[in-house]
Amino acid sequence: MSSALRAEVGQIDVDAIVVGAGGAGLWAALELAREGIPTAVLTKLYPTRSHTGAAQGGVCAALGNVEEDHWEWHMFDTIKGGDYLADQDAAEVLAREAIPAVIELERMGLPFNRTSDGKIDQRRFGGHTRNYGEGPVRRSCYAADRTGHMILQTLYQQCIKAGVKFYDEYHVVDLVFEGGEADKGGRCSGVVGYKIADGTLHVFRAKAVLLATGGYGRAWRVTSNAHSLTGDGMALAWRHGVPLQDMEFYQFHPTGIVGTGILLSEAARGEGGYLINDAGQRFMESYAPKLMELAPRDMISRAIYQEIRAGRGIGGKDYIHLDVRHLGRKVIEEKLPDITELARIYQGVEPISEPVPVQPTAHYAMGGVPTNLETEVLADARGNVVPGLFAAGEVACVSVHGANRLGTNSLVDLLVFGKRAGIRMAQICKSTPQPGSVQGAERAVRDELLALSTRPSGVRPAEIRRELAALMMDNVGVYRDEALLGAAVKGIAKLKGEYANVRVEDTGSVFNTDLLEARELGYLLDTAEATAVSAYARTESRGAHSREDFPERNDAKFLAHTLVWQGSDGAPATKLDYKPVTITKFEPKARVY
Amino acid sequence: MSAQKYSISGRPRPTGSRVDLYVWWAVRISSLALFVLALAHFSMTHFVFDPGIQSAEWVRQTRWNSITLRVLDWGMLMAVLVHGFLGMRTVMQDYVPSRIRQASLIGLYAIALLLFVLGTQVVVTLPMD
Amino acid sequence: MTQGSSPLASPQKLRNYPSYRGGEGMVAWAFHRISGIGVWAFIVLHVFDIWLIGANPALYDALGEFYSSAPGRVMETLLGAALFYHALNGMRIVVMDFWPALTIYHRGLWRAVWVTFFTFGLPGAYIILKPIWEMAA
Amino acid sequence: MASATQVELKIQRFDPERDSEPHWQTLTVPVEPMDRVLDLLTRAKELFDGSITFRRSCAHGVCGSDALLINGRNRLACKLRVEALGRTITVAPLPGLPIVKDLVVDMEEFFDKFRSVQPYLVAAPVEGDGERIQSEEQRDRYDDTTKCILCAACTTSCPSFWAQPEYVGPAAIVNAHRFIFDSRDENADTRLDILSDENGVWRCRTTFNCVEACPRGINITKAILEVSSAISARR
Ligand SMILES: Cc1cc2nc3c(=O)[nH]c(=O)nc-3n(C[C@H](O)[C@H](O)[C@H](O)COP(=O)(O)OP(=O)(O)OC[C@H]3O[C@@H](n4cnc5c(N)ncnc54)[C@H](O)[C@@H]3O)c2cc1C
Ligand code: HEM
Ligand code: SF4
Ligand code: F3S
Ligand code: FES
Repeated sequence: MSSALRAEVGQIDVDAIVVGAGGAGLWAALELAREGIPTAVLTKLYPTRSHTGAAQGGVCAALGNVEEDHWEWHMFDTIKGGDYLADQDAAEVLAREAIPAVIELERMGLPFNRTSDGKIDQRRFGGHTRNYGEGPVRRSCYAADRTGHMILQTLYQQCIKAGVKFYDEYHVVDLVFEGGEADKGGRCSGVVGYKIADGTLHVFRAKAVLLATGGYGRAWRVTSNAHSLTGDGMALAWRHGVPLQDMEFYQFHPTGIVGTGILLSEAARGEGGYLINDAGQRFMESYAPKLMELAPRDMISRAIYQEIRAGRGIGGKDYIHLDVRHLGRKVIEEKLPDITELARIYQGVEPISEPVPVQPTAHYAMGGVPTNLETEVLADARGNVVPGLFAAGEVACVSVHGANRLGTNSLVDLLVFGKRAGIRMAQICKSTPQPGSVQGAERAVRDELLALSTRPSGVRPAEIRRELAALMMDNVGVYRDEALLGAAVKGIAKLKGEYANVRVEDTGSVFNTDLLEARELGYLLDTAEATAVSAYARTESRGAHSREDFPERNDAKFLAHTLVWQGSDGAPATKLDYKPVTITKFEPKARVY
Repeated sequence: MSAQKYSISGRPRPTGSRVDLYVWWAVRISSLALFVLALAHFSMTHFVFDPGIQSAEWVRQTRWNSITLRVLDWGMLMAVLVHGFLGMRTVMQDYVPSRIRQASLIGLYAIALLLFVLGTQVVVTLPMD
Repeated sequence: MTQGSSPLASPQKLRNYPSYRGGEGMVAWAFHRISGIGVWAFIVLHVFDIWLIGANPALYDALGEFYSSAPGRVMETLLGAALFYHALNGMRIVVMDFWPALTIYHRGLWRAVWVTFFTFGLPGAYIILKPIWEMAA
Repeated sequence: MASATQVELKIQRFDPERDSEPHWQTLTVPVEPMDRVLDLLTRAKELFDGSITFRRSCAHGVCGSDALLINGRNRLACKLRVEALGRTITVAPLPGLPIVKDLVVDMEEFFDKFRSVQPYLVAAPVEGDGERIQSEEQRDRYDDTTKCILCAACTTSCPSFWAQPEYVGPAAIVNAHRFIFDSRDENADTRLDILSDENGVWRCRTTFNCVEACPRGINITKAILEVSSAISARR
């Protein structure tokens, strides 16, 4: 009988471990390499296949290459865009350090588009303004419509140059703690990796472990996220007593391809595309008369839902039209080539002559593993850190995005905090002794994986995944209320019960994707639970979290970050706490555009 | 410095050899020569004169009764030896298993040498009228 | 430096590849290679038979009989076709080698090769083959 | 959407722990109007056989995970509409690389070759705190080859690579080209050295399978010929 796991166990000692090789993980690895810290980068995909490569729009930094700009303006936009939930010290770091980070990327070789005098070119992007909201500003640095791709490639190239040691297609299946779990003052001392190619477990010991595993958009049915974005880092930390922060804030991008959710970038509206309902009206005029189609993402997504609910979706169905026909063939083909291609391939629609059906698509997690400005993971609302554990990128919540992220700010987040993570980890590695032996640390997860792969009968993971995705889409989507969220919490608990009986068909040890997908489903259930529970408890509307039963923002009670802990022994999560928002420069105001 | 290393990974260190560069040029240049010479030769032997009349005697008395034509034909032989055999070298590098590749290539070059000798001999020694 | 490779991976067999559905470029290459080898094989023979003019004229003439016979003429036609295609496509390659920007027109160039091939090749074939039915008649 | 039709999906299967040779499995899979081959594979895995193994991630043609041999051509499964393929769809792993399992090939050699061309900017540190200056024309010079997502569709469609797996292959040359023609880079000479031996650019026979297979529409053959011209142009 073959088994999904081989008996032999690898033991690897390094100083630092980076889990995930997207933008955040790669930059951290690069900093560690520069400091000469022995580092292992583990990634379940080849690095160049990380989802950072999907980002098209650009990366904002107040370089002022084409018009006047200041990092304070960028900071303000970030905070206002986030409905004042962003920590302002963090937003300041983001806006300030974006500038040297982008310059450094250029020096690493990133092929930015250029101005006529040879500098990095910049263009407009939703929500980024001049002089504290006066009008749009050219702040987004870009490389054609492949900025994320170029960031990912450039960082990977530099890692090769620096001799970074990669463990490609190693699936991290557990974190190792010594001295108790995170909520009991324990220290993270390593990770357990499952080598996909041959089914062996490897225990990695290190002084510092970075989670850079990206988001969990696959919890929703209609999503712009890759199949691999299953919240692994968040769930693993959660299972070891780390709280998750602000999970109720999940961004829906207004223009996803109907059914699949593949993203049609904001550029379509930036170039002047309209959103049209069944009656042929540009309905945004009744929601954001000034900015129309360029209002922030959360607002447009809500408007689309309102239309659909009022029966004004196209043909009464659950989508509306994105119309670019009036822009003319030339603009469409030259400025929006990727969008045109996506619509043609994935929807069979010709944007030059037909309107494109779109609907909001699950896109980005504002919440995640709480960290301080040095990317150290926090154990509680008082700011105590979990020794040895770090997080950066979409998996983390610093929080710079607050309740709603602005376009391009995610890439900035990766760069700034990925770099900070590497620098901080290098310091820690130099001043800390190696943790104690991690021998046998793989036992718990080995048992879990064996249980998954040897169960003779049970439910297929795909069924649970489908139900979860539908539940999250219907109940934890753009609009929420007590009834929907209550049902979601219950429904997730039920699915978790079924998950305990899930059955994997592939019993081999070589490239067992069946087993790993089942494992990932467990992570999705955890992150979905954290999301639903946090959303249920937040009885206000702010940014992407929109409660119909509580339509107003409530600063008196909820100008605070949610922290939620996993329930013990498989019980639903009930432990929540709130942490005040750091306010330095900008007092919360009503958010009008 | 890592920048100085050729391959951080498993790919064998490139030899930095320029042989294949020269081969590439030789094939291109000889192909230009052949385009003229070989096509002219074929036209001559098939369209200008019918193969039916081209006996050994005819070749000696008519075709090769001119130094120029002999030199041109010999030049074509040289071009073919360069082009055809370097071309075959490429084909063999592709399909002959590495165990016997070296030996086969030596065999190929031996044939080329033989053709050089035979061809040159007949061009030089065949008496003219 | 990575650690990902699989010890059990199984190499694929060369014999599966001809089923790849390549485009014009692949067909052009395959023809070029086959015609090149064919012409090469003929030329090895041909240099040898030319050598016979000096060494053994009688044998050469016997061979010449064959060249002008019906099967010989068919073979000559094929040889001419191979050489002519190879020459034209060879020029197509050389042109792209020296002007890489022309690669976007590689299909057009290939079509031009065939147009030229048939424009000159068909009359040529007629001239070579004509004696066969003249002989028969 | 109604699942009006179904197609025959022929998948090449190989489990190294059971099989000595790959074999074919044929499944009748329901299709929906906008399905791509990746949807079909996913559905087959979910409905019929969880052990069907393939790589995938982004699902919209930007990560390069799911390049496969589909109906005789290398294509990204997530970018190829089922509609365009007829009633029978044949899916096999990329040709020329060792098969790990089913549709998954061992990519290590491929990435080794990529790394061997020094695919990273090498340049002296810059003074001051601004960016390097590069004109729009200088940037356009290498724009095309920056698009590569390392999917391996090109290299594994190349007859020269099938014949000689030592051939560095179009993907690696594309990535070398990206730096050789970047005005900021100072290492072009070394890369040209690396690519000038028997397994470098000279193995390209301008077959154009690579160009035809590239999901990013890169003119790979042009890039290769530009590199070989650069090699022959230097002293
Ligand atoms: C379609 C799309 C377009 C976008 N466009 C923009 C944009 O224009 N501008 C912008 O700012 N943002 C954009 N975003 C958001 C942004 O791209 C992402 O938030 C960001 O790239 C996340 O980067 P990351 O480094 O955190 O993680 P990712 O790039 O997602 O990488 C995750 C890494 O973790 C690894 N990993 C995950 N789990 C495990 C595990 N268990 N074991 C080992 N490794 C693991 C993966 O292999 C991968 O290497 C976009 C997002 C999408 C989906
Ligand atoms: C008549 C004019 C000819 C021209 C213009 C020509 C041109 C070329 C060119 C450009 C190549 C290189 C192909 C590549 O690199 O992909 C080539 C290859 C080759 N040629 Fe010729 N050639 C000619 C005649 C001949 C003749 C007479 C022979 C036979 C002796 C021949 C045999 C070959 C062979 C064997 C190859 C290698 C094929 C391959 O690599 O696929 N060629 N030719
Ligand atoms: S050049 Fe094209 S086909 Fe080749 S690896 Fe890159 S993206 Fe894939
Ligand atoms: S398929 Fe191969 S031969 Fe050259 S043109 Fe492409 S690399
Ligand atoms: S899944 Fe990413 S390219 Fe197809």
